[in-house]
Formats: sequence, structure tokens, C-alpha cells
Amino acid sequence: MIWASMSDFLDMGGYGFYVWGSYLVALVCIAGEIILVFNRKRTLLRHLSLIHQSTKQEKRNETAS
Amino acid sequence: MFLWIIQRDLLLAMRRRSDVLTTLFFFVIVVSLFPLGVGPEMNILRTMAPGVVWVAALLASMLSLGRMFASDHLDGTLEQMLISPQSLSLLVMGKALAHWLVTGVPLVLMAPVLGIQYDLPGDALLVLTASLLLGTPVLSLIGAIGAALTLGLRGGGVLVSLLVLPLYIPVLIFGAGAVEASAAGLGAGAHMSLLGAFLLASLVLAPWTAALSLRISME
Amino acid sequence: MFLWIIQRDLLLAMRRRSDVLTTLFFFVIVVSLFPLGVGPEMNILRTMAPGVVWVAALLASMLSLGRMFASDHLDGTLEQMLISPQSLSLLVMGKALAHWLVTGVPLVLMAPVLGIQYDLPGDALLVLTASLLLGTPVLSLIGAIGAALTLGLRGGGVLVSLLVLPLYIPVLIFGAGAVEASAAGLGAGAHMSLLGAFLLASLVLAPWTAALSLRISME
Amino acid sequence: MLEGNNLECVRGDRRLFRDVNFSLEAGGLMQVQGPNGSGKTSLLRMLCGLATPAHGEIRWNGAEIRALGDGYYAAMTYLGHLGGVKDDLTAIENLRISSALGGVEIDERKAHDALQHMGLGGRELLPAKVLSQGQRRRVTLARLLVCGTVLWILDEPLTALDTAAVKLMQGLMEQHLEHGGMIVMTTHQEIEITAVATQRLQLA
Amino acid sequence: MLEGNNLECVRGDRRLFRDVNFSLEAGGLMQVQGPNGSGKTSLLRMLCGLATPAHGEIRWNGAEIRALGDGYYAAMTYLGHLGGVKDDLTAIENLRISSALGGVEIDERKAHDALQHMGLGGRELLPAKVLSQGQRRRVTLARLLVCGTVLWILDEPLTALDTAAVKLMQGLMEQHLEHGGMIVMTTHQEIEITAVATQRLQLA
Amino acid sequence: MAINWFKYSSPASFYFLAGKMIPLFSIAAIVLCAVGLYIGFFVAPTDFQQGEAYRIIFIHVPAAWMSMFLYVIMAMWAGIGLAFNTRLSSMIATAIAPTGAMFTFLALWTGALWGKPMWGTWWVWDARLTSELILLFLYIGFMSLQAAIDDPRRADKAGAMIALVGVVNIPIIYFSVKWWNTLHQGASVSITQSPKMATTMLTGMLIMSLACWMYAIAVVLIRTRAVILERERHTAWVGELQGAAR
Ligand code: HEM
Ligand SMILES: Nc1ncnc2c1ncn2[C@@H]1O[C@H](COP(=O)(O)OP(=O)(O)OP(=O)(O)O)[C@@H](O)[C@H]1O
Ligand SMILES: Nc1ncnc2c1ncn2[C@@H]1O[C@H](COP(=O)(O)OP(=O)(O)OP(=O)(O)O)[C@@H](O)[C@H]1O
Ligand SMILES: [Mg+2]
Ligand SMILES: [Mg+2]
Repeated sequence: MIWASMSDFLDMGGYGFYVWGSYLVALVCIAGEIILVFNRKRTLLRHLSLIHQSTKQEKRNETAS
Repeated sequence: MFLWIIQRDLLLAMRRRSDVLTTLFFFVIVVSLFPLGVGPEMNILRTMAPGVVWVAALLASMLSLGRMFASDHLDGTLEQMLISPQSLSLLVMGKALAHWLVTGVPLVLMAPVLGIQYDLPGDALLVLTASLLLGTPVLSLIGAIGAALTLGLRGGGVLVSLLVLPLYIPVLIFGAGAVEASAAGLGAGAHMSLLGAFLLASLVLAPWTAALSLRISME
Repeated sequence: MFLWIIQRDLLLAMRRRSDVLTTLFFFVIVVSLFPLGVGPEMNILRTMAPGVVWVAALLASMLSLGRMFASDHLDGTLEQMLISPQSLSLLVMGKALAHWLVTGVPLVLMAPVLGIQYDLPGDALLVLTASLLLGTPVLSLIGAIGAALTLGLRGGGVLVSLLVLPLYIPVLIFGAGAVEASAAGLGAGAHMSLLGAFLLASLVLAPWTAALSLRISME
Repeated sequence: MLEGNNLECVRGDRRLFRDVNFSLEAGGLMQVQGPNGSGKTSLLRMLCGLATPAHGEIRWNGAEIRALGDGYYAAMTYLGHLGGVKDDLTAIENLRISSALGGVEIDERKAHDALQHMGLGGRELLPAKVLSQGQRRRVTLARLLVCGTVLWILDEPLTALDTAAVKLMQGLMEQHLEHGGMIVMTTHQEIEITAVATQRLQLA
Repeated sequence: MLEGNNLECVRGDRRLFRDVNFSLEAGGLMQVQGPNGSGKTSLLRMLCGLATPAHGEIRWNGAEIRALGDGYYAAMTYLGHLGGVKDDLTAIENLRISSALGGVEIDERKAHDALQHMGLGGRELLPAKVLSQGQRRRVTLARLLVCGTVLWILDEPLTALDTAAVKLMQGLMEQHLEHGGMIVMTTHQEIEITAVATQRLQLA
Repeated sequence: MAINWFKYSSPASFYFLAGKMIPLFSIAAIVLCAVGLYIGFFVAPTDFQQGEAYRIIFIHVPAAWMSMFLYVIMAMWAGIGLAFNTRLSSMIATAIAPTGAMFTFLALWTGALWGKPMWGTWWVWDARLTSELILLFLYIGFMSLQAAIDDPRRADKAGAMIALVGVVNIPIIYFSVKWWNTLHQGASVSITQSPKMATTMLTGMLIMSLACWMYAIAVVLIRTRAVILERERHTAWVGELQGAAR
């Protein structure tokens, strides 16, 4: 193990801000992208099921009348 | 009514989300072009920085002036505004404010990042942002006058620059001056209070003047 | 037919004499704004000069891109061009050429005067003018692609900058580089021949690409 | 009451008309007629205060319209050649905004109903740029359903409309006149509108 | 001969029409009819090659129009909703340039005569922006007098025209048909055009 | 083995195929990332020149590489879509752009955070850095253009034009290195020369790059699925999908 302690690890030989700043932002970006892309799909699916329902409704009305 | 106009213009801007972004990126790109043309020496760049950022902000704000009235003019909405039972100055004020929200605010938020690229020290960054915050609304307000006067003239896009740039110059000088003064260790207070005075004056005078210009252009 | 298009666009430009003048004045004003923002030291200004002049030329040419197709689009002329029994690439080439005659040529003629303001030595002035002469047609040609792609999109004026500026960058680097190289006593030959190559390449490729883009935009 | 006294219109070096006099009472319809370029649009723009007559004056309830300003504008709706329809907004947004500009703020529901009535049901949420010419025109005209003003000034309201829509407009105008409204309009199409008092103003 | 086979048009998420078939011979007139938004303009733009049908094909003298390209364009004139009239140019310049674009270069004299014939005598040298709506329309239509093409595709050519001009257009179209031309047109106004073969295409 | 490629080039079958592949790539990405980070932070020794700051390399270099690769791949798919009118390839191009822009941003950000301790400044205008910035603009231009166009077919084609034209720009800017005095590290990984850095560092970097590849593929597949659904929402198979989901 090259790190003596947790705080040593976090300090990164004095460069903690830069190193962790990089990895943190990378994490945020990746997490953000994943959330966004799943959100996009979820709202889309909700939208689609609404459309689907309304078209089914229309069809039923047509056959009824 | 005032709120209606702002809301409407913001709605239009949101419908075209790209509009807001593109003004911003125009700003970013212009600022980033200079080092390409001038070369990468940091010392020169640092001296240029306030001037370049301010000129870019000015151009970005100016270029989007065309949008302020032109499309309303083309499709006849502006006619309707003139014969609307609302105060025209207020309408114009609303449009200028919406313009600032869409073009000015993003620039102000972006400026520190660009300042860092030019290696400006921390307090100069602060002054740069503050000066832009005071200065960009002035640009939108003065711009409204120019946009109103050049309405419907083709080549208006460039004509408006011609009319408006001379009026922008004091803002530019004191805006960039504030940053330079603070970088040189002199306080930026005097410059800032002048910018504030410009802002007040243009808030009072510009909407009225622009409304008058609109009436003239539409006659 | 090619000649017809050029003649027509020039006629339109003449009908609006102000158009030509305003692009030119925009160029002049931008170049003159920088000393105001940056401060009056001659040494710094001299180093900045090629970059500033080139960036201003680039902006001036870019800002007038909107006019290249937009008005033809709005009033339906462009539809007529698409269904005209002429080659569309040739039509586009004509329009780009007309654009250059109206915006590029005046800039080239004006540049030496502005160079003198920045205290550039004589041969640097010569190189500046020559590099602009080679470079500005490239700007018009590349610009035609951007203008065609953003046709009818609102906020197009700024979107087109976003698309086109990254493509302008090589021209800017080598154009300003040529002047700097000659000021530094190295020959400008390599830069100039690269600019020439850009010009040839864009003459061959750009009209075709822009024509394709036009068809895409009008679908 | 809308009155025009000795109106004269000069455009460029051409005098389009002179000595035009009329007076329009509640329930009255005035059809301005004349060939292309005879000055109908010019006259209508004068009546809105968008252009100044070379000579003569226009009075609304006895007072000059220029002097009245907003008081006049609150009583009048003008629909010109240009629709004032924004390509990027939906039909509903267009209607709400244009009527707010005219001084009447309406909610979504009401805008929706007005558009429905104009035959745009199901298209309320499309951006206006994809609408057909006639549909755009209908969006513009829908304002008449919600504006609540007395005086309507309509410049060729029927262009691009199909026969069903023309009939609709006809009904709408008749209803407005019945309720004591006033209409000044131009059109090149044949249209019969029953009104208490119809006058035709013929421009050379 | 112009033929459409099984044409289908989809705009956004709406199918405007499908299975549209027609064939137009020399001297034939086709009136495309239908309420607002039924797809008339969309159909006409397809016939010009400005839009691609979702399905089906359009043939000119037996060959697909896309494949023909310029050969087709040289035989056709399309006048759409938009006039292609430049505000800053005079009527004469507008006409000369638009017909040059269409492949026919005409001299001043000829342009002058065409405009005169369209009732724009004395206005040839005014910039188009000061013309009235109807006069602008006439400038656009003047192209038909000089184009010399066989197939005319006209989208609501009669909007903004006064009765005299409508009559003029009627005569012009009849003459064109007599000489073996073909016309596809839409209009919401009543117009009687005598032709060898008139067909009406009704869009839902 | 004859694979019926046409089968997979239809959006519908690609949708299902991608659905099956996503978990594979996601797991691979997570595992590789864990291994890479472990090597990067616990195995690789301290650099004698840069101290611990060099550990940014494990994210910086993969991000920088991905940013460039993804652009070229995006342009390629867009070009195929334009040339052969295959909708699926255009959709993939559309789906790649945001991920590419994200990596470009990361390369810039991590580079800036690295530059401050190493060069004493957040940013210099040297060729490598500038070209990376321009790459970001190209991505943004592509995305804004597509966002500004409502009609998806037109958006695809217009986007393809600008992506392809933008490719021309990349080598030009890249070669402008000659005209600039550069602070940035040159290529230290190359096939001909023996690696200049410690093997553990190199392995860590390569494994992280692989992890980024896997991640990019997974996210692009997910986004492509979303784009497919958006574009094909009126087709029968999407309707059935909904019927099945009910
Ligand atoms: C914002 C600033 C920076 C940007 C945009 C940037 C961009 C890039 C790019 C595009 C690459 C890949 C190029 C290639 O493979 O040849 C790269 C690789 C690399 N960068 Fe940076 N960089 C930045 C700052 C830094 C800093 C400050 C350092 C270290 C002092 C650094 C060290 C490296 C190293 C070691 C490589 C790997 C080179 C190789 O092995 O091929 N970068 N960077
Ligand atoms: N500057 C000018 N010089 C000469 N004539 C002008 C000028 N400006 C306008 N005109 C003429 O004034 C008239 C304007 O008419 P207006 O638009 O009011 O006509 P209109 O009756 O509405 O016609 P339409 O039925 O075609 O709409 C036109 O005949 C036009 O030629
Ligand atoms: N993106 C879209 N989504 C939904 N509907 C659309 C879209 N684009 C166009 N439409 C519809 O397609 C039709 C276009 O019709 P078109 O312009 O061809 O009509 P038209 O027959 O010429 O009508 P008009 O008589 O009004 O000129 C309209 O009904 C419009 O609402
Ligand atoms: Mg009129
Ligand atoms: Mg139509």
C-alpha cells in the first residue's frame, strides 16, 4: 500500500484539490449524462403510452359510432 | 402587460433554446479567436484581456439586436403593438429587459471563465464580472434605440452597429477601464459608479426614445 | 446565368448602397475599438495589429452572411432557384462571389489604412493586404455553406457564426501568421501558399457543398 | 361613431384619393372597394392611426384619434395583410399573446375554445410555421372572437380562407354588427353581410 | 404529360392524403380543391420536386421528375404563395430577374410590355415595396406572359387580385390551354375556365 | 457465418439488439473502471517530477482520446447516413454527439486542473489545447444545428454536412502545432518507441481508456434507443412495444 493513511490519500501530496477536482467533476459529468439519458427515455415512454392510450380510445369510439 | 412581453419573449427564446446558447458561444468564440490571431504570449494576452472580453460582449449583444424587433415587424406584431392600448415605452422596456436576460446574463456568467483563460488575477475577474453586470443592460437598452431606428431597413444588421457602436463606446471604455484600474492596483470604484450612472440614465431615457423611434420607423 | 446572379446581387447591393458601406464601417469600427479597450501603448498595438485586423475582417464577413440567402428564402426566390433549369452550384458560386465583391473587396482596400493606424511597417502592410485578398474569398465561400445550412432557422444569425467560425480558424491563423512572419523578418511565402491552397480547395468544394446544403434546407 | 372628413392620401408622387367623407354608426358596416392599388390599405392604416392623412381628420366619438391615443386603441381591433403570427409559437400561444397585446388577457381554455370555433381543433399545439396559409389566417382571425372591441378594421380578412371559413366569418361579422359593433373592411371577394346600415366606399 | 401515381403525403404525424392518382394531358386543367390544410400546397410542392412524396411517384412524359432534373424544370413554371418579389427592385427588374432564373432572358422592352399588359403601366419603375398587395401579385403573375413553358403550377394565383385582374388571368389561362399548355392550380374563389379537359382533384 | 446485416440495420431490430448489448458494455465499463482506478491510485508509484498530481492522467488522457475518436466516428456515421440514406446511422451520429462533447469538456477541465500545478496557469493558448477547444465548438455546433431544426430528416442531413466539413478542420488545426511553441506533452505512447513512462502507469491509463470506451458505447446505445423511439413513435412496432408494456 503506498498511502499511509486516509488523509494522506485525500491530500494527494498536496495536489488533492486538483486531482480530486478532476475526478469529482468527471464523476458528476458521467452521472449527469446517465441521469439525463435515462430521463429522456422515461419521459418519452410516458409520452408514448399516452399517445397509445388515446389512439386506442379513438379506435374504440370509431367502432362504437 | 410588461410581464406579458417579457414572458412572451422568453417563451420565444426558450422555444429556440439554441438562441440563448448561440449568443453565449459567439461570445466565447470571439474571445477565443484573438489568441489565435495574436499569438500565445501570456503577457500580451493578459493586457488585452479586459478589452477583448468587453469588445466581445459588446459585439455579442449588438448582433442579437436584430432579433429584438425585426421578426415582430415582419409578421405584423409590431403594428399591433403600436395600436395596443398599452404604453409603448413599457413594451419596449419589456423587450429590452427580455433581451438582456437572454443575451446579457449568460455573458456575465461566462466572463470569469474566459478571464481565467487569459490568466487574469482573481480580483480583476471579480471586477470584470461586476462591470459586465452593470454594463450589459445599458447595451440592451441603448441597442433598443438602434434596433428601432433601423427597423425594416435592409442591411439593418450592419447599419444598427453603425448607429449603436458610438454610443457603446463610453460603456466599453469605462467597463474595460475598471478592470485595468483594478489590475493596476488603483480602485475600480470611480469607473463602476460611472457605469451605474449610465445604467440609471439609460433606464430612464432609452425606452422612451426607442418607443419614439419605433413610431417614426413604422409611420 | 452565373453573370445574371452576380449582376442581380450587385444591383440589389447598389440599391442599398448603405449595405456595402456598413460592412466596411463595421470593420473599421471594430478595429478602432480595440485601442479604446486595450489602451494606447504602441508596442502592444503593433503586436496585436494583424490579429485584430484579421479577426475584424472575419467578423465583418461573417455578419453579412445572413444576407446571402435569407432574403431570397423569405420572398420565395430561392424556391425558384431550386427549380430553375440552371446548375445550382453555379448559382451558389455566383452568390458567394457577389458576397465577396460586396463585403470582401472593400475590406481588402481598407486594410492598409487601418494597418497604418496600428503603426505597421510598409511590407507588413503589403502582406496584410495580400493575405486578406487571398483569404476573404475563402470566408465568403465557406460562409455560403453555413448560411445554406442555417436557412430559415431563427437565431440563424448567431447559429451561423457557431458553425462557420471553427472553419474560419485556419484562415485566420495563416492569414495573421503571414503578417507576423513577415514582421518578424521570416518570409510569408509558406503562409501565403497555404492560403492559396485553401482558396482553390474552397472554390472547388464549397459551392457544391453549399448547393447540397441548400437542397437539404429547402426540402 | 367613426367619422372621416375630407381625407386625402398621397403616396410618393401620386394622390390616391381626396375628399373622402364617411361616418359610421353603431351597427354599421363600411365596405371599402376599389381596384388594386386604389388606396384601400392606405385608408385603413389611416383609420388605425398607423399613417397620417395628407389632409383631413379622423374622429372617434367626436375626438381626433391622434389625440385620443390609447383610449381609441382600446376600442379598436385592426387585422392587416400581415397576420402577426409567430412561426415558432403554437396557435394557442399566438392567440393569447396577440390578444394580450390588444389589451385582453385570456386563459388557455378560452384561447382553446376560440381556436376550436375557428376550425383549428387538434392543431392548437402545432407551431404556426407548419400550418397552411388558411390555417394561419384563421389563427389571426380568432382574435375577433375574444377581443371584445367595438370597431373592427379588417383588410382583406378572407384571403386564403376556404368556403366554410368564409361562411364562418360572415356569421361572426353579422353577429358583431347585431350587437352594435362597427366594421370597416375591404375584400375583392363577393360576400353578403346583412347589417343595419351597409355603406360602400368606392375608391377610384 | 404529367402523371401522379399513388401519391401519399405525410406532414409531421399527420397523413394528409394517400392514393392520389391523376394524369394530365396537353390542354388539360387540373383544379386541386379542398378545405384549408387539406394538403393542396403540399401536393403542388411535390409536383415541383420541392418536396418528396412519402410514397408514390410523379412522372413527366413517362420519366420520374427527380431523374429528369433540369429537363423538367425547363418545361415548368411554379408560382407559390410567396411571390419572389424583391422589395428593393423595381417591377421591371423583378420580372427580368425572375424570368432569367426560370431560364428565359428577356429585354427591358418585353418586360415593360408584360407589365403593361398586367395593368401595371406607369408603375414599372417603382420599387416593389411601395406597391399594393394586388400589384405585387401582378408582378409575380407577369412571368406567365413571358416564360414560354408548357406546365404551369399555380398556388392560389388569384389572391389579392381585383375582379379586373381575375378576368385577365382567366383569359390568360384559357389561351395557354388552347395552345396545348397544362395547368395545375388551386383556388378558393369561384372561377370558370374553359378547357379541353378539366378535372377536379378533391383532397379530403 | 453469414450475418444478415440488413436485419440489424433496421431501427426496430437494432433497438432490441442494443437492448441486449447494453448490460454487457455497462458491466465491462464498471469492472474496467474499478480495476483502472485501483491501479491508478494504489499500484502506480508517485512520479518523481510531478508528485501525485500526475494521477490526473488516468482520466485526462482517456477523455482526450475519446473526444477525438468520437468525433471521427460521429462524422463517419453521419456521412454514411447522408450517402446511403440509412436512418439508423444518422441516429447513432446524433446519439454520439453529447457523449463526445462531454469527454471534450472533461479533457479540457482535467487538463486545466493539471495545468495549474504543473505550468502555473489554468490555460495556455498552445496548439493542443486550442484544438481541443475548437473540437468542443464543433460538437456544440453540430448539436445546436440539429436542435434548431424540427424536421428530423433535415436535421440529420444538415448535421452530417457540418460534421463532415468539420472533419476537414481537425487535421489542419492539428498540424498547426508547427507554428506554435507548445507546452503540452507530445505523444508519449507510440508503437515505434518504447514507452517513456512506468509500465504500471501505462497499464492504468490503457485500462481506463478501455473503460471509457465501454462506457461511451453503453451510453450511446442507450441514447440511440431513445432517439429511435422518438423518431419511430408512429410505427406499428413501437405501438406493439407499448401494448406489451401495458
Ligand atoms: C486544458 C488543458 C489540456 C488539454 C485540452 C489537453 C488535451 C489533451 C489531448 C487532446 C490529449 C491527447 C493527445 C494525444 O494523444 O496526442 C492529451 C494527452 C495528454 N495530456 Fe493533455 N491537455 C491539457 C493539459 C495537460 C496538462 C496540464 C498535462 C500535464 C502536465 C497534460 C498531459 C498530457 C499527457 C501526458 C497526455 C498523453 C500524451 C500521450 O501519451 O499521447 N495535459 N491532452
Ligand atoms: N412612393 C410611392 N410612389 C408612387 N406610388 C406609390 C408610392 N407608395 C405607394 N404608392 C402607390 O400607392 C398605392 C398603395 O395602395 P394600397 O396598398 O393602399 O392599395 P390597395 O387598395 O390596398 O390595393 P390592393 O387591393 O392591391 O391591396 C399603390 O397604387 C402604389 O403604387
Ligand atoms: N409537422 C406537422 N405536424 C402536424 N401537421 C402538420 C405538420 N406540418 C404540416 N401539417 C399540416 O399539414 C397541412 C399542410 O397543408 P397545406 O399547406 O398543404 O394545405 P393547403 O391545402 O394548401 O391549405 P390552404 O388552403 O390553407 O393553403 C396542414 O393541415 C398542417 O396543419
Ligand atoms: Mg391592400
Ligand atoms: Mg395552401
